[in-house]
Amino acid sequence: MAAPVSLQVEFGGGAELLFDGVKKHQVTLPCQPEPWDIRNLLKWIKQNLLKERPELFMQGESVRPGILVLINDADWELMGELDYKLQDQDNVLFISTLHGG
Amino acid sequence: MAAPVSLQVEFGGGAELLFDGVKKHQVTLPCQPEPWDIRNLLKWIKQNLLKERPELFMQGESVRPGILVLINDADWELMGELDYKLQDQDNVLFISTLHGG
Amino acid sequence: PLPAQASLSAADILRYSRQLVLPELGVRGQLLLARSSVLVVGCGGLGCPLAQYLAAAGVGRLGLVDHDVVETSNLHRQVLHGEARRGLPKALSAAAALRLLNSTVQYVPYCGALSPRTALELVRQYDVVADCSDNVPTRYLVNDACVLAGKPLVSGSALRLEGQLVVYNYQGGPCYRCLFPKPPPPETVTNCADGGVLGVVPGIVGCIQALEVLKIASGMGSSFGQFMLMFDAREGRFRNIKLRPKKPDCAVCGDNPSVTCLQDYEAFCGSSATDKCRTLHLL
Amino acid sequence: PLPAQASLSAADILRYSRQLVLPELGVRGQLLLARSSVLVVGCGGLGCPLAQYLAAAGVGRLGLVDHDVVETSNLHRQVLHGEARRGLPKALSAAAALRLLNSTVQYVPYCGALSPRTALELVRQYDVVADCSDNVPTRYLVNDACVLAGKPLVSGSALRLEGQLVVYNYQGGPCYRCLFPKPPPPETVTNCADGGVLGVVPGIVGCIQALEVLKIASGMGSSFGQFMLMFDAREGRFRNIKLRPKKPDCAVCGDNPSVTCLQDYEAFCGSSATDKCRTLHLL
Ligand SMILES: [Zn+2]
Ligand SMILES: [Zn+2]
Repeated sequence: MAAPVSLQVEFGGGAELLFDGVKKHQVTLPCQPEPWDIRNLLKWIKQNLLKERPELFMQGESVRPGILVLINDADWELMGELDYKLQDQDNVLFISTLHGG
Repeated sequence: MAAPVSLQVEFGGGAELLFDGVKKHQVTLPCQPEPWDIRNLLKWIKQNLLKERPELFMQGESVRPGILVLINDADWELMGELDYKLQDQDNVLFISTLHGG
Repeated sequence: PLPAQASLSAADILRYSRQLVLPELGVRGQLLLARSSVLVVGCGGLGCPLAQYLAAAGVGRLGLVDHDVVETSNLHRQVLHGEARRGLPKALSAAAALRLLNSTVQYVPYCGALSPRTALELVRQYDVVADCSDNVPTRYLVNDACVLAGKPLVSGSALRLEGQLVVYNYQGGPCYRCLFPKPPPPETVTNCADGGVLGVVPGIVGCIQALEVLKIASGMGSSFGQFMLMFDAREGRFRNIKLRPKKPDCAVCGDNPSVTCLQDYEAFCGSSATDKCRTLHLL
Repeated sequence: PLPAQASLSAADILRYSRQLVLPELGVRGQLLLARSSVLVVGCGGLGCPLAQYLAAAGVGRLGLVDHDVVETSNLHRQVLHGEARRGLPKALSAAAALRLLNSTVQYVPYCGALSPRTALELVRQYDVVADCSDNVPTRYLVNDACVLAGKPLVSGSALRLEGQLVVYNYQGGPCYRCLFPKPPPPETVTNCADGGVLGVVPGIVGCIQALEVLKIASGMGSSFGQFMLMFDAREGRFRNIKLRPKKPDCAVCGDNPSVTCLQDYEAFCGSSATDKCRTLHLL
């Protein structure tokens, strides 16, 4: 059993509008047999935080194109993407890219 | 005996010009009987890093008016000023305030 | 503040439509901006972009203080002035440029240095003060006037490739003297003429000052009441520094202030507020 | 680059004196700026402050692209345009305003949208490109043209109370497609008309874009080749985000690119680059 994991989950660039406009969420993921990774976190977010229109946030098991995932202020591509194993106190930021000028 | 202490010492706002223009210094303070505090660090800087015109940086045993001391991105007044006991890996920033516009 | 308007005109709604849709501002915030008056101390590298964005956003009244005239060496950073305005007082040049951008704002140019004789009465007429000055005596003068008049002070500075910003005397936070009870020795102070400055660095700081003024004036509130923003342009790095709280023993905002009226700040600092060569030679 | 000057004129030395004294720039850096040409794609909320500070700093040539005309609802953030220029093409309005600030810079206005037919040849004529556009198809178009022409791309964006900045295709770093191989679904894209924007937010981002262009053009180098600067105006917080490196499988900058000439970006993105109502209705 993996221990519970506490995270700061943040949304920005407009992605927070899918989460009642709240940018910062303190999240504690429950114990589960396998360790928590981003893939599981996304499922958990979809079930627990995402209120409506999941297609504006997710596509399949990943985030939709145009959303960057940042783990502790680094691009998730540098960290293993969906397979990154979450550590206690990690900061995970989902940011919608802006196009206005 | 206190263990050696490794610090990042930074200078900015023009204070770096008294230190060969180098803004970031990795510093290891040697073992000594009592713990290292900012008072001792200032003495050590004066003896080891400060090349010339110490009066532009120090006044008595403290920094001159117009220089802010920041310990891990917080004003040293919040941390005990000269008496703050340095921890390994602390960041200490000496910043000269700017007046230009 | 200026007299309250009951509602926005159709022309205002069109002009400000892109910011009216922001829930953080909205019509309520825009009406607060329209009532608010901002005193800009210094129409140079910081004051130009600051005044530009405050005028564009629809602040009600902008006071523009500067004792200097436009010179060629200003134009690399003081973007409101133009080649044709060289020799004109900066306060007039700025007001003329701003009027072309937004003629519905009131502009009040003051051609002269802020002085201890007049500063307090002037500051009392405004809701928010922006310190865009370039010298130490003026920074203490503006601070003390803001404390005595009870006005928030959005203070920016820039030199070489660095910038700093703090909001003083705001919501119980510290004032400039809480941080700097003693002025720096004059020989340690570098101005833009001697030290140089990349023009866009005060551009960035002045824009951020404008943002904080707008947040205060519209009721959003500032994040820099007890924080300093430090900017290193070479590294492209911003840092938010946690500052000390207001000090009970502060000479001007403390529990038993010794400064209860404005003083001689040039003598206090040992330097001039208006000379090109700033250190006072006292002998 | 433009032809090299052997030295600065007396007028240049006077005008740029405050930045010439910076050891990081100096006469050498100023001469590099004078030789450099910058293409500004979009003369709106980002392009106005960017062009203003590039002109003031003495860049040699500024290309100014915009297909739109000045409207009242632009004036809260597009500070180069004025009330009297409403109805004029933005590229012409910007060039006219900049000429008053620094007549020694060459301004080349392009009144029309950047198009896949002409973009590559245009980008080839410049040393650095600044993406100040406001829509997704143009961002892919500018990116691909910069990759094919081998030019660094300083890209800014702003919406509501947030801003973002990255330098793409710079010193072996990633391009826009490396980060965003697929365009966002059109229904997820918000523009400034719908979402709103506080005018000074693109002001801040545009100034920082200008800083990075100046650092690249003068040889100092940019810090954002593999970092994104994120700015939250409400919190007053900047964050530097470490990005992925260039991707070997990128469609345009990778080892076996599938994009070797410019394409139909409106079809690729399912949205228009010039309409006010951006989503293409394909049925
Ligand atoms: Zn005080
Ligand atoms: Zn690529």
